[in-house]
Amino acid sequence: MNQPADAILSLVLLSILFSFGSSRLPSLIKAVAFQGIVVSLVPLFVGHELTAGGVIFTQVTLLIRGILIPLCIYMAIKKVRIRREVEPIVGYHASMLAGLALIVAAIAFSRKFDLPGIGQYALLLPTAIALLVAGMFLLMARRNAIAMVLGYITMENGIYLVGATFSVRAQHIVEFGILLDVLAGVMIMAVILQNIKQTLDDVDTALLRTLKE
Amino acid sequence: MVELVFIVPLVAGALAFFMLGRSGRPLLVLTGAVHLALSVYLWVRRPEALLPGYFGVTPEGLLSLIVISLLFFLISIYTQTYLARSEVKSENIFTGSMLLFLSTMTMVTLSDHIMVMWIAIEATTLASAPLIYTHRTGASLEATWKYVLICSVGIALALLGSVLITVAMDVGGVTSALSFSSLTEEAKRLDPTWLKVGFVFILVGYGTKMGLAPMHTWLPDAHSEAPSPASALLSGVLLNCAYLGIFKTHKIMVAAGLGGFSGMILIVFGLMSILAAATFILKQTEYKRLLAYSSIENMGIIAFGTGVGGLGAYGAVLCLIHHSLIKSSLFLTSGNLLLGYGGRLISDTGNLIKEMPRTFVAFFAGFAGISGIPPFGIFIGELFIILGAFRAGHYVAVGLFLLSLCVIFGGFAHHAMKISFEESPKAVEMKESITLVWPQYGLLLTSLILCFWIPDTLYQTIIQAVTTIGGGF
Amino acid sequence: MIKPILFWLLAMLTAPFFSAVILKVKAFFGGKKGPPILINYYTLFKLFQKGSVYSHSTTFIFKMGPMISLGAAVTALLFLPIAGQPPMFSWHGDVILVLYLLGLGRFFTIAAAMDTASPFEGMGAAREAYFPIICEATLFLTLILFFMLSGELRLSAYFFGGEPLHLWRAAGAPLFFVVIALFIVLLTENTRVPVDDPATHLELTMIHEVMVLDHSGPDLGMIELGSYIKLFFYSTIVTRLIWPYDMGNAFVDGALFAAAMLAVYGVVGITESVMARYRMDKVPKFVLTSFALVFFATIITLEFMK
Amino acid sequence: MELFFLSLLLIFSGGALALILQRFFNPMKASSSLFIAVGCLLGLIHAGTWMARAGEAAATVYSIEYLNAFTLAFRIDGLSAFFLIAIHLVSMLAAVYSFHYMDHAEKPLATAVNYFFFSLLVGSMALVVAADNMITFMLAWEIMSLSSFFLVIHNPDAAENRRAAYLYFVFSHVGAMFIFAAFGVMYAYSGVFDFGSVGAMPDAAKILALVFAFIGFGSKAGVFPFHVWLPHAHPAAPSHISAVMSGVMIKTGIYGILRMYGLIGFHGPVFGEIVLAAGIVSGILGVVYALGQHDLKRLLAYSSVENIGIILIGIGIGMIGVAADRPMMAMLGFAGGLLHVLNHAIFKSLLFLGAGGVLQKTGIRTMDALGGLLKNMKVTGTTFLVGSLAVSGLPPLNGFVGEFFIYIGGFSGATPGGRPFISCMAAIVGLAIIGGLALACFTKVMGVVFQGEPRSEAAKDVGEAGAAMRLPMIVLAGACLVIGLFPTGFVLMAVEGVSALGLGYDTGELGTFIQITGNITRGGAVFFIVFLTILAMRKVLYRDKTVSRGGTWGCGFTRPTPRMQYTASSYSGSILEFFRPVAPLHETHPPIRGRFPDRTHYHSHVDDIAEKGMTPGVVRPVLFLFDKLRWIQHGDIHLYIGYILLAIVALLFFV
Repeated sequence: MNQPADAILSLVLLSILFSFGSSRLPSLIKAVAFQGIVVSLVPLFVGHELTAGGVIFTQVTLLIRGILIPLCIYMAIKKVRIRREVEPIVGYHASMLAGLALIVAAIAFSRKFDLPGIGQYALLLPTAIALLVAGMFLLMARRNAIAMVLGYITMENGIYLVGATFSVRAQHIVEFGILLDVLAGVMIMAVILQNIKQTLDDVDTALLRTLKE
Repeated sequence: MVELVFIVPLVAGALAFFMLGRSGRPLLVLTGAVHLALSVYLWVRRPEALLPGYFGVTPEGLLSLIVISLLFFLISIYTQTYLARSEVKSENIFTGSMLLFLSTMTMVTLSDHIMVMWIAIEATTLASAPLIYTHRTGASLEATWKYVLICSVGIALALLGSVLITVAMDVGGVTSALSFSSLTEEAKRLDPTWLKVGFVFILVGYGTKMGLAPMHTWLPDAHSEAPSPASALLSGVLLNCAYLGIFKTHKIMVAAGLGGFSGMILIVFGLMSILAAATFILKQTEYKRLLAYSSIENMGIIAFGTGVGGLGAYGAVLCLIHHSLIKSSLFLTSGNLLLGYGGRLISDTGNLIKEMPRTFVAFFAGFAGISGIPPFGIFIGELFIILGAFRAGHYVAVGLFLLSLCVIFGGFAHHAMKISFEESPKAVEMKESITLVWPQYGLLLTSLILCFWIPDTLYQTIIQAVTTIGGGF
Repeated sequence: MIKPILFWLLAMLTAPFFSAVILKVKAFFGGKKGPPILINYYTLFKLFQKGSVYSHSTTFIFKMGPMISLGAAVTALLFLPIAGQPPMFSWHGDVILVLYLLGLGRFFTIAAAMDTASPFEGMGAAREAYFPIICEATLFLTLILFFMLSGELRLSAYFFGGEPLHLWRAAGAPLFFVVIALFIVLLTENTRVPVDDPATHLELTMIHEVMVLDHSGPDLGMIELGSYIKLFFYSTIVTRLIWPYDMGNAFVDGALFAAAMLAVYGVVGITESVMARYRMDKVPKFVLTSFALVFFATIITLEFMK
Repeated sequence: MELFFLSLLLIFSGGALALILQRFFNPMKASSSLFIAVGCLLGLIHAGTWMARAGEAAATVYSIEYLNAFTLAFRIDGLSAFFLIAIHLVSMLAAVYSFHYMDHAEKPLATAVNYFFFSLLVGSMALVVAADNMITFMLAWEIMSLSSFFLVIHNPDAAENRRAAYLYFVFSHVGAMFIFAAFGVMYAYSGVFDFGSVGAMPDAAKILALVFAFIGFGSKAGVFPFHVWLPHAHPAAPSHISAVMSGVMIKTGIYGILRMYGLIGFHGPVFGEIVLAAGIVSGILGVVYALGQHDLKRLLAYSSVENIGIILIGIGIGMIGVAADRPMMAMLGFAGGLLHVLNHAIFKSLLFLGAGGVLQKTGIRTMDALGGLLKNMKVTGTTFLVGSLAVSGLPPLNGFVGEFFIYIGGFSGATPGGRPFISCMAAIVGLAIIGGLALACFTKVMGVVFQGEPRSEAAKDVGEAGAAMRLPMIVLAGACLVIGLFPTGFVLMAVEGVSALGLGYDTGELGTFIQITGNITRGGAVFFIVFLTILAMRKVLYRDKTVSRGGTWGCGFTRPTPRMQYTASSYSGSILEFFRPVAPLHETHPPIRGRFPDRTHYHSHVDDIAEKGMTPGVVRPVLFLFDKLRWIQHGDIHLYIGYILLAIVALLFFV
């Protein structure tokens, strides 16, 4: 815990618990935004020496992950004005417990490997794994379509955190492409959310089960 | 120069979004033609890319590219009449997305960089999402939702996989570019464990997109909800693009001497997909879903063949090409059925041979072809895969393979007979104009010709592609 | 070459006489005087005198029926060593040919019956088509047994001269079963009691007699003659088995053979007089016993020869 | 070989011509059937000449490059040539026949398509027996199946035709899968496609391959219990097609079995016994079911199952002979089987063509509605009679010759001691029973369809079939008689075919064969002499006698009507009673009750146990199994994503 990076990463872990526990979408979005900001800042502390391009790119990432993406979703909710809360598949308290278990597991699991470059950052890998799985969890445990999208973003953040520390860093252009893809994806999802709201007048995915055998 | 092939449709697509009314239609055909010309040029000259390391001309890429190009051209012709006959809201979005879709898929076939490949494949998802939502119905909305979310999640995993491959690089101390070509050269030095993990993630990720069971769940919904030309593209070439990702990674695995591992995984997933397809083909009620599941089956067959390697891999590539040709023709035909009978249930159809004789020819030929009956190419592909599998000694696997093929044929033939010969619930008054049948005929004829005569250059390309994954004979 | 022909002609000439014996025996058991011993010759003569009436329904098959059945019987006789004398023809596999020739005869008898469009004749035809199936099985099984014993596939190898004795020596007791079985086959193939009653007057219960209802004049005569010869054929086989000896002198052999034949015909007559006709659905069981017997015999002999 | 390909060219062009000329009905038929017939004639000449100089010339080989790396290889040896003769002979006559038979001028397109696929079928059959590597074989094989499918579905308006076509399609595809498997096993050890160079395989693999091949080819040949499609498909097709399908197409299955046996060269007794057992079962059940049919063409189809059984008995005896190392027995069995292939091709196509004539003139397939046709259809009836005699295996016709050889072969195996005895005994008794049943079956057909009085208006005063239809029947009937009386040449051809199996037996025993055939000829001659004498005698007896005509003697019943005649069902009733366990007979007839009973009726049909067993035995379990799996596509996206996670986790265990 002697690294500044680890300090903020621990906050990220907290934010996971928070996002599991919060029943209200706006707070969920805030949590995700926070994660976005953190994961895009991490590279500043970690590993590779910073080039000018690196700095610029970090700012761009910050802009997109931390502000634009959450904003899209926020706009979406604003437009559709969720009236009633959608009951999750896994309740909030259960989710919190699951979150705790998850974090413990992630830390335990990540002790197994020692990866070149990030050896000294105790929380980097655990956080990444935790974010990844947390996203998956949200995707499976929330019937609210918006929550699911947020889960997807969480996942993306996790993957970014893993990627942030390896050779991928070398080529910002590629990174940027990935970022754009994610952004576009989220935008399209936002559009779909609006359409869902308009056609079904609800964001409960339980209503989206007509196509089956 | 290479990049031009996907830049052209990109620009055209962007343009199309602003072309109101039906003015976009000619642009489709025009771009298709130009694209075809460019791809042929690429095929002949095999030029260097402007951004080597990011893009590059590979044999497997060329194969997919030429198929995409040909299909898109014919489909764009069909689309003219289809759009005229069926009411499509905001046509400009449709045409625009079609073109963007084409551009992104082309990018997939030309990308040599792991991440660029990922970007392109994710982009295909985004570009095709509006196509599925064309009809603006609740069902199509649901399909789009599932398509985008499931595929994005899957592909996110593929991204993780790609990242893990870079981990394998760092652990192995490889400091080459992230391009498939250089990785294949360096493969031996990559860290095997991380490489395996990476492959697993990539397989599951791109497998989701390719429609391998159990990640196939989005496929029948999307393919049945999209308008037929779009379904034809989705089923005909999008799946190939996803397969390309797996193929290239498998290439690295083989080069790293882990071919056995990846091959076995491919065989298992292939069998699972075939079985899943059999499950849902047997009692299918909608013909477009039927075709979608048959796509899953064929993807399973291709994965199986790739996993088997040797003669099987060659057969797999043949199956890949012919499946694109035949399946897209079948989807276009399903468009005719929809226009003619007005319902998507198999029970709405019937007596096609009398109601729409020309469509019947296309339909039944397509059915025979997709079931692996000559004179269509899938036959030869399956033959090679089966023989190859026996040669490789996977007796149990190939036994399951054959049995499930029998089951699938039983189910598919049952529906095909119903559609073609049983009494029709209502009389059909639809003019089978040339453009509604000849694209299919063109595709089928291509498959028929390729079953008996493969141009030498094509053959050489296939062999080049196949040998890299330990194929050949 | 002369002797075979002589015996062949003799056989055909005496065949009606022998079957008259059956009538005599039956009459004796019935306490009647019975018809003259030459009755069958009179019948044949009478029939050959007459003209014919043909049904409107009939075709040329109707006329071919009698000829082919007679021809088949006569040809069959050509291959059979009568009274242990060499037959006119004999080669590897002639047994099969003979059996199938008789089958040909049966085919045309049935076809001729079906030709008349008469429900009764159809009924008879159906039965005529049914029962012999089992007989053929029995016969071929017997053939396998004989082949095992003699290693040859020709009638003369079984019934010429002292050959039957060799069969007995090789097989021994099991051959009794075969004799009984062959006797049953004889009764069935020639539609005698208990399979069919030639003397009955109710068409519904007939087999052979009903099939020839519509034949008249010479046609009927040929059919009669054919049936006499067929009966002679089967009885010869049985006779040779119960009288397997060979004296070496043609006349002596002939005489003894005739005596044995009389015995066999007599037994047929006795059976007819002491037994009643089986119900039609009982007949197959009766015939099947013959098959069972031969099968039994074959298996036992197989054990012997091991 | 050039001649061979020329004939193919003509045949295919005949088909193409039909499509081109479809506007003009008669010219289309004329030109198409002419081309196909001439093509077949050339093929016949080619195969015949090959046979003629078979002694000195080795097998003819020819190969084309295919898909850059492979070859389409063709090879004509004795076996191929033998089958080619049958194929081309029957197809030629069928083509001639079709000219008058296909008389639906209102449906020119359907007719043209029919001609097209007919030519495709003929050509592909020829290619199948000429193919010399796996690719070529399967290519030709599948095209054969496809084209015959379209011929079966010629008239899709009738529901039973559609069902027939579906059954046939599925069976042939599944069969093909088994053949794939058989080839796969071979390829696993050889690594090459050529039939010529099958590598050394362990016995287990050999048996595996042979069993797969037997199932695959058996389902085409109509071996019980894979025959289910056959009695449906053959009646559905036009009669000349039924003739080709029943006469020769199913024989390609036999060819496949023989070819595989020759290639794999497994000489243990097991496979021979399997084949023999299958043969006996198919033979007996086939003819029993045939007896139970009311539909003429269905009956003929079942009789094909029976004859396939006989052929298999012959082949089985041959294989057992090989296993027991008794060259004579082996040669006799194989030769008999092969000869029966040719014979059955001839008389079965003859019978189907006859049935086609009846169908065309009366429009009836139900036998119990026919009757007395012989009076008006002299040629058809007489040739049909010849065919019936032949199919019953009676001398002096060709049916007898093949069975005779099989008998002799069986007997030569029936010497005491040794494993073959039991098999041979079963074979001989089985053959005897089959013979008797066949006789019963075809006396029934003759009697009910062609003799007696017409049972319905439609059957009254019909006309004779057209000339183009009569000619083939006459030729075929002639062929039956010729082979029946002078079989020597044909037997030698069969022996030539057997020698292609590469059993290593020198055809030194030819003497025996010639002797046997000579005996058959002599026997026929003797019978004919006797018959002619009797004929003369009859003439004498009937000189200046009064011959009058009257009604049939009704046994005292004064007003007999055609409806009183014995029907097909009543004729076969008692025999079927005997076979009830294997052929369940269902009868429905409301009993007559009351003083003034109302009309009653009688209906009966025989169940094919294989067909009955198919649904509960195969179809339902499969459906059940896969129904259980359907829930995975339940529409809930959460679980869909769960699947992805599951897949990842599962795979990570294997890393």
